[in-house]
Amino acid sequence: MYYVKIGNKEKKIEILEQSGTVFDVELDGKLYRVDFVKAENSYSLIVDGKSYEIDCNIAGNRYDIWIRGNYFPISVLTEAQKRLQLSKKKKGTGGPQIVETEMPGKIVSVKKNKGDTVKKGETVIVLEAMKMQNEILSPKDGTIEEIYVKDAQIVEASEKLFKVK
Amino acid sequence: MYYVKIGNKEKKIEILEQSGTVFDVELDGKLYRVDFVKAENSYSLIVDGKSYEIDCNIAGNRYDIWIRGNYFPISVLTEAQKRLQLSKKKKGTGGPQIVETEMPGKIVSVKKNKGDTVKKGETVIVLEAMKMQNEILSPKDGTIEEIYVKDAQIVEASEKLFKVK
Amino acid sequence: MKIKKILIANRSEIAIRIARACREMGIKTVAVYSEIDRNSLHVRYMDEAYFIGASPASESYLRIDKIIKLAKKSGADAIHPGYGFLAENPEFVEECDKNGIIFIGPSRDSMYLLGNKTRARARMKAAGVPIVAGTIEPIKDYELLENEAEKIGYPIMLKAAAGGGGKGIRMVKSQAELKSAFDIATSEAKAAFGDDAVYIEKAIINPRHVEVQIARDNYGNVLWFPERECSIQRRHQKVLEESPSVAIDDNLRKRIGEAAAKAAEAAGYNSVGTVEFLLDEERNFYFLEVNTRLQVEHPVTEMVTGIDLVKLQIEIADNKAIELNQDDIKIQAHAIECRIYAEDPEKNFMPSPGKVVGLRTPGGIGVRNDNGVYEGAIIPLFYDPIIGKLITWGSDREQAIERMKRALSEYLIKGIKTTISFHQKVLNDKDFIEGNISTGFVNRLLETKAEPDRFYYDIAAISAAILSEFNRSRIAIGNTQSGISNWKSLAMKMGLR
Amino acid sequence: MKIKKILIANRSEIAIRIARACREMGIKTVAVYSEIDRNSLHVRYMDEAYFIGASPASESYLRIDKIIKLAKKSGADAIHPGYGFLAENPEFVEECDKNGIIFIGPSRDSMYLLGNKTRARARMKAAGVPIVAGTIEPIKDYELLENEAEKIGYPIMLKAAAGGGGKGIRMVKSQAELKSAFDIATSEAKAAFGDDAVYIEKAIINPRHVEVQIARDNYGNVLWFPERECSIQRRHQKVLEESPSVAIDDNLRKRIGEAAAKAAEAAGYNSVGTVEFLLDEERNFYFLEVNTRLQVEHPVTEMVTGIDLVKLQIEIADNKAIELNQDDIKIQAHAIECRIYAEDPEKNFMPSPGKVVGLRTPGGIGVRNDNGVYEGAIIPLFYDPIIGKLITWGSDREQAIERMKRALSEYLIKGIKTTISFHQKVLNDKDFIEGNISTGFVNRLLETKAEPDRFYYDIAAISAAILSEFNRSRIAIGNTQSGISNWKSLAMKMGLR
Repeated sequence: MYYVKIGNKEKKIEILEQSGTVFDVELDGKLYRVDFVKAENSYSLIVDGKSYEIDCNIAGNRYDIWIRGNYFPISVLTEAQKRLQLSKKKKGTGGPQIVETEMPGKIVSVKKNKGDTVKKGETVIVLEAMKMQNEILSPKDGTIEEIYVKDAQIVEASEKLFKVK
Repeated sequence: MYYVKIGNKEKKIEILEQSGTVFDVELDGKLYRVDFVKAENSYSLIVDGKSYEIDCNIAGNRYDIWIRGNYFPISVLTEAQKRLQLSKKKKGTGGPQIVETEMPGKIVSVKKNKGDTVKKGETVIVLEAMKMQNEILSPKDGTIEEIYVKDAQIVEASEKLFKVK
Repeated sequence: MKIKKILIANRSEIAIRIARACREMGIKTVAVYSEIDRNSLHVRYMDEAYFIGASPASESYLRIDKIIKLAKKSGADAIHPGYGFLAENPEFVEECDKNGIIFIGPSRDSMYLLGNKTRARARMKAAGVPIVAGTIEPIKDYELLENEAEKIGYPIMLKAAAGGGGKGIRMVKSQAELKSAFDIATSEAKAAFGDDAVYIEKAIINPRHVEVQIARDNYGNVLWFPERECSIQRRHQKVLEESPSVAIDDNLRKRIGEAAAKAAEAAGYNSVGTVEFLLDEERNFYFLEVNTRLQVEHPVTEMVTGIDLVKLQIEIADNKAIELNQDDIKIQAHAIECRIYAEDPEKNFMPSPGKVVGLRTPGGIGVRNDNGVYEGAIIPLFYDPIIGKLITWGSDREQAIERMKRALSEYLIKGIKTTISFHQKVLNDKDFIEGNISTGFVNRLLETKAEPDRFYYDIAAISAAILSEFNRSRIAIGNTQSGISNWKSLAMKMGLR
Repeated sequence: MKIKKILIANRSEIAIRIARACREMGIKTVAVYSEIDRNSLHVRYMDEAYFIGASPASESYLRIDKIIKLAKKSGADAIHPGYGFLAENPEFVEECDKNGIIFIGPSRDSMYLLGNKTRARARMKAAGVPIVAGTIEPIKDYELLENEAEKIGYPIMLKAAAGGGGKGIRMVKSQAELKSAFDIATSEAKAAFGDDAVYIEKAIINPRHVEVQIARDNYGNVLWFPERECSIQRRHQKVLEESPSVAIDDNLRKRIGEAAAKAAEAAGYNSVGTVEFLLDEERNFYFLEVNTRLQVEHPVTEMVTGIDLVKLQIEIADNKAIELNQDDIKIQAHAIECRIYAEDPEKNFMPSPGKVVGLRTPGGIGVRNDNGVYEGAIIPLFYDPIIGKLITWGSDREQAIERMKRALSEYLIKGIKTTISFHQKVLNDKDFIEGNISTGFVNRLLETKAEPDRFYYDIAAISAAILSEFNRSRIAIGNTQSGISNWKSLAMKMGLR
């Protein structure tokens, strides 16, 4: 069983059977027979005579899927991962949170210091890439516990920026 | 030292030094400083300010190189391989020779049987691919020692077809 | 529009070409595929896809029964045959008619008439369209043939009455060659077309192959388009086409165009199609045959007129009247098409099936790509070796040529051999550049062994040596993450730092 | 031709665009590249390539001294600046002049005049070209500004006198907003252009941004081209352009075209360039500024006129007289351009640098690709996020739109995010299809949250689950050659059997 999320909607998908390139899949109580094959950069699906070519970028649990120029950012969790996520959620967001870069870039300015109090939505760091400046905000009210970067530093995607508690 | 053959011409190439992406290469007594970098499907060379993009298919000692839509089939031998080739040549072509397919296809007809005598250039097998028939000829006068395929068989590239002695 | 869904009974680039027109017109598409074609581009491109049989065409793309059945199952209103396979098979048209499915092409009767060369010659002669001197009736008897040949005078062309696509054609230079040519031609014709009748035409010396695209609807409205020059042929198969022809001026263009329109009328033709002519050295033109389908070279006409011929073809099949007038068809400069075949020009154009492991298509101003493959596609050995068409447009012929050379220089297809390098040779040939071409051009070109380009020669050799060094050291140090891969990770790093 | 070798002082798609024209013209090309760009397409494409400095533009593509030095070293006769970087820097033109290198663009004086917005406005007013009501002289004093704003009436546009490319522009709706807007605008202008002077124009409500491509040679011959509609903008940056504009008829086309030609004359302009206008709701047009360079959207004009603007630009720089007459410039139907940016439209168009791990470009009839990347290319974070332009041509606007939707549906860029899906939204929008657009269109579109397409929704979800299953079982069985790879070898097998 997989928990698949597009936008705010979550769906449960079960892969019932596989035989060669053909998968029997259950989604929202509906059965699909999917012929699923791959080439270098993309996949071909035939579902009940309908044909789809999809492209996918995979990073962790994140599946970015394109179909005919339309884009679907999807996250997929297994049952175990889903349980873990639920138990985390129960604990709430009271714990410290580490904010990472979503894209590579150059740190233009670090607006806060270790120990500063911040409000949710307040700018902590300004990051520049491709001649555009992007403000990295605090995800919650709290105190800056750690700043991992400094002015003019070049960062890659998914690098830690700061921790807020 | 490499022995590089394009068409009927053979050249000796020595790679004198490598530093990062830069190679010092000697060809026909002339020195070249080559900045050589790779991306997915192709290579970029900068030689003394001149820029070339090349594409290469490698199969064994065979390097098929394309430069701006021009095609250069090249074979490369190391010194050891060259010596081996020379000693083979000295022995002459008296020994048995195995003829292989150059392309995949379907055997349309086998014209000779084991034990038949053949002349150089005589058709031994007819192979069909992409609606075109191709005659596979005997490379020399001799006797068919072995036929490895039969009518209507589908063969892949570099499969043995027959041996002639 | 009555047609809302079309089954495309074809594969590769022509199936994609048709599906593109459908997607732009809001028409749904249905693909059929053989076993080997499950992962081919046409299956991926269309809205629906159905398995049709084993890989050999006789078990899949030529199976009229299966195709009709799938058209009905999928609810397709019409079938487009593309070219090749069932495109010129009157029986297929008949089956479509019987099953209430629109066949996107001419009526069965018109196709039947034009499918037989002698029948077509007789009809054209009656209609006043000039034909090559020769016999009108099909011949099966050698004595009769010899008499006719004597009357016409050697050299003659001996052709299969039921032929097409350049098959079953041979030139006979004297009576001494006639008997053996007759024997071979009749047996070939029997094998290929199930009909051993032949006919003869006077051979034209250094002819140009020139053809006229026409369109005629169910209401008798007819259009002719500026001619295509198709003299660059190998084994009677076109390899490079252009429009217009350097040999034809406005006056002749109008005359040959109107003759083509007349031919279409005489045959009761009701689709897009092509009337082929030979042009002799004195600029006389002679009817050769009608191709009752879309042709590989149709894009050059689209490029110089701006008209989408596939769209027009579908509209005519949908019983629409042609809205354009003859005056709307104007030549806008010049276009050239190069057919990209999976063949090895270094080895007598041996087929080169396999996997496309890398693909980079040309781009920029005036360049059109009509591909049937993608990176990762398999080129099977079962079908025609054409994998794409490259078309350029220029404000004059010189610009179209320079642009084609530029586009070919950008084209990168890895994993299989293609005719790209051969096209470069054609485009750099002095006779071609000056327009001195006839159907014998390619043979002449192939005889002139060109020196490998010195400019790139050393670079190719050095590259091979360096790549060899990499392969060798990888083996030596037993590490698949050697030099080249390190550069890759370095490059990645560079990209992000 | 005096120009035999050109140094192209730029990168990415515009460098390739120019190099393509050169290759077709038989002109040799010289690339310059920064550290990060060693493996970029422009280096691979050109005949020569020289390292120019570290990755930041200020250390490479903006270094006039290094570029001039390399031009001399390589023996280049001319430099083409592309757009961006040094394209509108009069100092660069001066250095070229001093060193006897032809600058492919207008004269230094003409560029200097037009580079300053207030200077340009004054000149145009004197020449009788309509300008937007507002101040002519640059303003540095707040009191003066307030008085002028009062006279003109709110809302007003506050702009940097030295500005360009949409920078340093803000709308002020009432006097209450003026002071803070003034403070920000002057400090921004100072930082961006080294000049804190501003000026004001009366804000036009729901304006269209319409521009006219012009060409003028050293002999005073001038041509104007059919207008481009560029109202589809985000943050004052164009994202999608078309030609012609639905808002302009033949009469207005001629009037606005002639006004643009007059503007070129008034500025002593001697290259290809673009005169930008605003069009109000009553179809009055007002001079905005002149872009003294090639523009990103130049291909739509090439598609509807058949004229190669880069070739024309090089010929004018080579001191050739324009051979075309105004009557030769005719609109052939309709063209649209979509700019492909490496940005994530799902995340407020955040830049998306990285590596292009897969690339499949659209093809077929009426489609032009102007790419600056290839499979394996790195999109660095140092430069503009534009990675390509996709242009379609259609016999009318509807066909151009349908073709663009079709082409975008074929486009596959893997490894980075792009604006392709955003363009699909624009092209499917009712207002866009009906031509009801103004410069506020994109903001309006972004506010309407579209539902994800139900048709593909389930398929995307199922695909993700199946791919997840593969990844999971690969880990579980500790085998990198799991399912998918087996299929691959199966497919290989199928291809050859």
